[in-house]
Amino acid sequence: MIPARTVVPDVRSLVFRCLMLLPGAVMGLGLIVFSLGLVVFLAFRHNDGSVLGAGWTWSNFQTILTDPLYAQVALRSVMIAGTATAATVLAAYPVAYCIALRGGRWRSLLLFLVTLPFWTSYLLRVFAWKIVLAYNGVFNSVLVGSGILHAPSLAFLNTPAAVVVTLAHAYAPFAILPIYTALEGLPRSLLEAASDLGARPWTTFRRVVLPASVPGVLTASMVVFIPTLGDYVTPALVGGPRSIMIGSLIQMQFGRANDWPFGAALAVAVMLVVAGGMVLGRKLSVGRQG
Amino acid sequence: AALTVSGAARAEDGKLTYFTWSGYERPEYDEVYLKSHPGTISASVFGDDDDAFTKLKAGFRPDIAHPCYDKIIRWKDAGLIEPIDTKRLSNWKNVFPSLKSLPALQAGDGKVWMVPWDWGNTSIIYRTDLLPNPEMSWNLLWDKQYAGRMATIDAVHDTPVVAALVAGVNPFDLSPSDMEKVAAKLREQRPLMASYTTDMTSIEQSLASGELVASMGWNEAVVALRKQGVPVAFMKPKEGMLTWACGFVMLKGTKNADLAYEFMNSRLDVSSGQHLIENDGYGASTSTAFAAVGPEKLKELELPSNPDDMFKTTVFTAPMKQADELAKMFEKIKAGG
Amino acid sequence: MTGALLKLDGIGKIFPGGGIGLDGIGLEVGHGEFLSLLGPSGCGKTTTLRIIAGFEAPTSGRVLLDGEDITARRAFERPVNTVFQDYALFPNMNVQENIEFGLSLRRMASVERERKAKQALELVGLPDKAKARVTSLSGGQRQRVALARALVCEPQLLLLDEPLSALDASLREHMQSELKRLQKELGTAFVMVTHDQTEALSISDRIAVMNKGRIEQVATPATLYDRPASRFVASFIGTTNLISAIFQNREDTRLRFAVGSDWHPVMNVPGELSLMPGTEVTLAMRPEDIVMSEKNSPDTFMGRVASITFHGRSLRLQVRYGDSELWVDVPRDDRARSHVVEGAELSFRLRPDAMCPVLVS
Amino acid sequence: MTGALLKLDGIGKIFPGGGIGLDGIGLEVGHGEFLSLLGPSGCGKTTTLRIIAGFEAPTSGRVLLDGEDITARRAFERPVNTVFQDYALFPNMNVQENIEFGLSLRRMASVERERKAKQALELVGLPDKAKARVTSLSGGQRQRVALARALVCEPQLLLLDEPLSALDASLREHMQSELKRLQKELGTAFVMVTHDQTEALSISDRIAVMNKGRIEQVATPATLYDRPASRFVASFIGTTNLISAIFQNREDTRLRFAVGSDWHPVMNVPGELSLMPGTEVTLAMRPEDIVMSEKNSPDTFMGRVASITFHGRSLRLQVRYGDSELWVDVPRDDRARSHVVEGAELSFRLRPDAMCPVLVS
Amino acid sequence: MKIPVPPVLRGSSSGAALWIYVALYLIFLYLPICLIPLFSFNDSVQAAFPLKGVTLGWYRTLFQEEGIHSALWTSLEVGVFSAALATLCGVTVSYASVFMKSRFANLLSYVARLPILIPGVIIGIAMLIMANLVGIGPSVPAIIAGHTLVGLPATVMVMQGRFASFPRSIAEAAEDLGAREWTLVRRVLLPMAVPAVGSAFMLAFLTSFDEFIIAFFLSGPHPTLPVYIWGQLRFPRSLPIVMALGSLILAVSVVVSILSEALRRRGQAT
Ligand SMILES: Nc1ncnc2c1ncn2[C@@H]1O[C@H](COP(=O)(O)OP(=O)(O)OP(=O)(O)O)[C@@H](O)[C@H]1O
Ligand SMILES: Nc1ncnc2c1ncn2[C@@H]1O[C@H](COP(=O)(O)OP(=O)(O)OP(=O)(O)O)[C@@H](O)[C@H]1O
Ligand SMILES: [Mg+2]
Ligand SMILES: [Mg+2]
Repeated sequence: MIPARTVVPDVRSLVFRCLMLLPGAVMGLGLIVFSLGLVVFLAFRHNDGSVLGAGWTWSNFQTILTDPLYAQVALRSVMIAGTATAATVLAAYPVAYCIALRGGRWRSLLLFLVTLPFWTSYLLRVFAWKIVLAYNGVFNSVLVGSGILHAPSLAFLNTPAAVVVTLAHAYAPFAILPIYTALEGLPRSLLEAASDLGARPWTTFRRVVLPASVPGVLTASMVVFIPTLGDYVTPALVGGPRSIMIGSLIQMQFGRANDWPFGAALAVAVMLVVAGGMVLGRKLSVGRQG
Repeated sequence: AALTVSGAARAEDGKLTYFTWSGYERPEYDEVYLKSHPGTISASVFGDDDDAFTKLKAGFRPDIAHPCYDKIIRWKDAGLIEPIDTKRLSNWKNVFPSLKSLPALQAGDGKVWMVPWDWGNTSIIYRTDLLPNPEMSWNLLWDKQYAGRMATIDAVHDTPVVAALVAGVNPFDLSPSDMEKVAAKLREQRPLMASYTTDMTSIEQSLASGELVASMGWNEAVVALRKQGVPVAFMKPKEGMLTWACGFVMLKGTKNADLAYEFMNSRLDVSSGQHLIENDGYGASTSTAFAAVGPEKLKELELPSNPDDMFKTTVFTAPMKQADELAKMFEKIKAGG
Repeated sequence: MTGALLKLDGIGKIFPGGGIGLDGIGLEVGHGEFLSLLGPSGCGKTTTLRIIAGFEAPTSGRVLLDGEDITARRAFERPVNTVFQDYALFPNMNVQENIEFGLSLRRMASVERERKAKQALELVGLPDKAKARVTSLSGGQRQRVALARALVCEPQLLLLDEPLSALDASLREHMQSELKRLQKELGTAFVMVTHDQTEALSISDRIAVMNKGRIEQVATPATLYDRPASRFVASFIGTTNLISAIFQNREDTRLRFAVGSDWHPVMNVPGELSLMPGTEVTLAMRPEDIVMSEKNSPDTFMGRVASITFHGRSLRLQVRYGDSELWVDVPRDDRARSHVVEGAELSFRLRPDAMCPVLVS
Repeated sequence: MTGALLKLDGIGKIFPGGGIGLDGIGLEVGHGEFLSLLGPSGCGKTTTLRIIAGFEAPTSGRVLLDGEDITARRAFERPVNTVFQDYALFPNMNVQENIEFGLSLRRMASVERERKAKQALELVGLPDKAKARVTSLSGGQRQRVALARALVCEPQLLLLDEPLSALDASLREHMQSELKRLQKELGTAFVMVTHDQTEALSISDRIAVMNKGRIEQVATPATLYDRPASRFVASFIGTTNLISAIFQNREDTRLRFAVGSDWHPVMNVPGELSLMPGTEVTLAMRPEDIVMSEKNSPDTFMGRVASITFHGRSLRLQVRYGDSELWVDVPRDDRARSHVVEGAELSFRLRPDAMCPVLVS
Repeated sequence: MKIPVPPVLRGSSSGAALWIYVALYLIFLYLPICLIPLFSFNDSVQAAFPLKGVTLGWYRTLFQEEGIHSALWTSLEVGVFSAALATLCGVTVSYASVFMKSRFANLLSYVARLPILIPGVIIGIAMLIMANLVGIGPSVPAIIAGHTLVGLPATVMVMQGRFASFPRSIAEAAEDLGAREWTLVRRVLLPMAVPAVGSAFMLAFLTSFDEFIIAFFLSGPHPTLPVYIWGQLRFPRSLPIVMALGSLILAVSVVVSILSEALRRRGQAT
């Protein structure tokens, strides 16, 4: 047997490969790993008010695990972010479905329409929601005007519900696009096959369309859930005291509480939980695929 | 051991870098300075002096910054600032004596840690129509009757200080048991608040709409609301209004010290102070500025004609010994702990 | 055919863009019949099938099943099932779940369902694949699962859209005989779309040849092969030489024609044909009906072998005669095989008993 | 063949996962030769082609082009071009830009490039499509553009991976003769992968039959058809009846065998063969070599017609003889045609001059 | 003969319900957005009903506010450059992980998706420390670097999906015809991926355009628009001005989108 000679890339190819890897390596290994390294490093330091803290310790994590407040806030954050994610994804699903399967020639127009609101500044959109939900806002005016309420209600603004609605609005395109992508790739013939075998439209949806869109729904949930969990601007502006989330807590450790190591430990804890959830989710969905 | 990250990125010599509250970077405040050094101020802004501290701690090194009095000890302890020689400020003599003598400012040897420039009062703004004859007390913010229709300021030197006053303990030096009392007060207050916020835009809007009947706020907001015809009053609580003051600090190792002195002196000039009062509705730190504005205008702005007298009746938000613990505790309570 | 199972009555389909998909199709399919739709790409085969299945509404015309007008029924209300070209198996279900899908919608007990699914899997020869994921199956296996899934619903009519086009030659041949066997065993009527004429010829009871949204001819394979109704059908079914000729005279049951100046073929003509001498006609001669001849006579012609291709059992010659080119198939055992080389001038004639279609047009 | 254009020398390929793709392939392709790689799915045809093109490195062995070892050369350095199964036309370029792509990389002047592209488009019969978008072309047209794009680079060797598999029957036949014509005209060597044996037989100078990563036989189509080297080749090329028999004796150039108890076929055997009487062998009989016979003699057998399928020019019978089933092709003009009905008991024999391969194993 | 067909197979009741839902959803999306232009013309500092009267005053003030111009300009500058860099990194990282099949490239493609997990304040602090170490300090280039980082996950996900969907044969065909890697990327892969590159760029740009906390830490004398607006929240009278700005951005983006769509259509037609 003649031993093989592998195809050896020449110098030009090697240079090319290095050039292609360079930007990613600079960003990835330089900045991302530095940021990540910093947060992990800080998480295990004592706070003495200095930038890098002093001495090594587990105590930050001990506090997080032992003080019930953090579990409580984490639970609340997961509830709010989870509700917001569920609301966003559920509300967006029929829209993505409609664009993907019924859109026809209106498809690109509809896609454009759902991304357009994104062009205004986020803070402006939050303010717009305050106007809608406020005491004398659009919502209350309509309800009072139509006689449903006698006096304007305070129950809209400064509640977790307001956070959920605002987030569901802000993240709409992030939910619609992945679901749209998943459904758009669904072969038409699967729908027809189901109908052909006697499935009514709702059965077809439940047993064929929905399972096919699971990957899209998972992606959508992830890109909505992770950023909302860490959000602190929206709760601060529309949420009231009952909506303070883990993101605000992390933020404040780096700000007025001046305890960077503790903030870093909180961040690491959240990252671990989210990453664990993601791995679990992937395992489950891969398991389903066989 | 305070490890500071080197401020390698210092602006080039001859150009003063100034780190201030958003809005105070406008050239109108620096007419005198700019006359002799046109176009040589490079300003960065912040919306909260705690965020500013974080940014400095991470290594940002301007020449001058603009924190408030209650943060001075923290900034000093972090080794960020250096004493300012008041002898080099020709306008220092015009600064109100009560401000000059604020205890935490003193760096000894005629030097100060901060040159006061702006100040203001914090109290309860309330709707006179919806809340006709309230008891003149901070206790209003604990009145269950108005649950959900009040707001307070999301800052350690405001709400927790008031809580301490209401609890009857010294806000600026809290023993562990005092701390517990403050915490209890704050816990009691949390369910009553529609929001904790620093966003005056929202507070004004909510007061105007009647969603809020009362809120902690600044004197300037009252003026703005009245201008729009909203019936509001600025309470004079029996425990005393809060007074805050902010000013300039020189960051350690500045290479533009001469310019910095010139800049601060320019800010203590009449024109600068007058613009601050007339444009922003806050107090200036110099008597000359107050004299230039005139009593009618001052009254309209809810400002006293002689601040030195007023300072005796208000609570100055000074540095708190337990600032860090208080901040942590406040954050936890806001989050429901 | 009055008792037809399926009757298409003047079905027309104009697509939203204005494209004409079908142009007034009439078709009947008998009980237990195997009918193929054959035609070039884009002729409307799939559209016809989709209208029968109910995925597409016709712009005009009616669909009758067992005499009942089902034009207005939705797909899931029709006792018709489809085997899709791309199989359209549900990727989120395993083989058995796929097969049981249709039954589960009929609220059949799960024991009964399982029994039926098992039976169906045995029928298509995959009894051990019940729990397999459909993505792990090969093309041929998927096709059989698709078939089982449709058959288990016991449709009155099974529609198949190019069910074999994705398979390679040997698997394809195998599946053809499987399909035919199944259809006979079950007695279900099959309507199959294909664009492969060999497949259609070998598998169907009748074939409908379509072209440009119309049906050109519906007939048994043999009739279609021997008596194409039009030039299009003649050229589409099998390889055919279409030759212009002039009718000369009749000799008993045989007709004599003139092609070019020196070739006067004589042939049996299937069916009745009354022609005036001198009429111009087109003769459709199959390559296997032209044979080498040794003697030179009026019914032979001299042609030059332009190319030879090996087709296994026979050699296909491209023979130049005058300006035209003819395909001639020579069996490999032909004694004259050794003469056949490129460039040779040889003498050919129509096989004496060849029956060639004559198209007057 | 010492002056071979391409020489594969002990090429093996083990995939990273441990799967064996190729198992020591040796193959030579001459200048201007048309060689087909034929074999069932997964046998390693595509892998062989990819190794020749340079997309895949072999695990062992060498690739020689014109005597030079090119095993270590990158794809873009090899004077070899490929026509991909899915055409792989660049969707962002029009037809002409696609064709000019390879030339533009050779820094050819744009006038010259345009001239060559035009010429190539004429060669493949698409002179008017130069400016068309590739997405607007039909399958057959795309295939021709892919061909033009590869040919315009004037490769020494052109590789084609199932270039016709996506086309329908009539277009496919047309493209086969086009390919053959082009290859002759240009004198370029072609290596084509296919799994369609009819295609391979009709188009190739030589065929390499592959199975499970090995080459089973390389030979001309006729040799392959008449003298398959193995059972696998025999069954893969054309439809073949593989029948166990016992050699009895030799009569001049003809051999006599015994099949079952009562059939003693006599046949011409191609090539030399020395057998001991009583040896057990496998006979490969083509369906067209079994014919109906009228008299009953030792070299005939009685079989029952189990099924009949219409194949156009002939009928294919499935004939049951003893326990086994034989395929028999009956020409439609056979005088006995009327006897052929399902269930009939008929007498068959091997055609007297049939040459059947005999496999000893 | 034409036999009329009953109109059953088209529009079902569930279909109509779906479209009604989509219409309602669009109202949900646009209701708050429409308020922005509405209140930008309202003659009152209070963004509340009832409207007080129509004015162009806020727009006039907007044109005079130096700070907001410079903030908008900084935001655009940062957005464009960081989106361009993020797209460049996204393209190269995805190319490497899809076509180069090296472990390192795969690792990079995972690392590049991590920033979605890291809280902004940490990225801000880390980047500020980094900027000081490098010597550029808080400045526009520093914000660009920070925003490139947060834009990266989206661009990598989009580009990787696109590249992975190309048939393997396309790259091989180019190589077969004599193209080296660079030619392959420049003349085949990138032109084929233009829509994906566009949407990756867009996502990165929008992320940067809305980002606040990292921009705060990294801004020197030139704040970005969100930093500016955040600072201005203390001044109620700047809200209508910001709304005027938002309305202008909205109007410009509608016009730009319509133009680019029209261009795309024309490109397709020829
Ligand atoms: N949804 C549609 N909109 C517009 N035209 C269509 C549509 N579906 C099919 N057509 C057109 O109708 C004609 C018939 O299409 P059909 O799919 O029935 O062809 P086919 O015979 O199945 O062809 P193939 O063998 O290629 O599958 C074609 O010209 C096609 O372009
Ligand atoms: N990249 C790969 N990794 C692992 N195994 C592979 C890879 N490519 C091919 N194989 C395996 O190598 C064998 C030969 O594959 P190849 O693609 O050459 O088959 P083929 O003869 O072209 O088949 P087909 O007719 O289906 O195209 C197959 O068993 C296949 O599964
Ligand atoms: Mg079709
Ligand atoms: Mg292959």
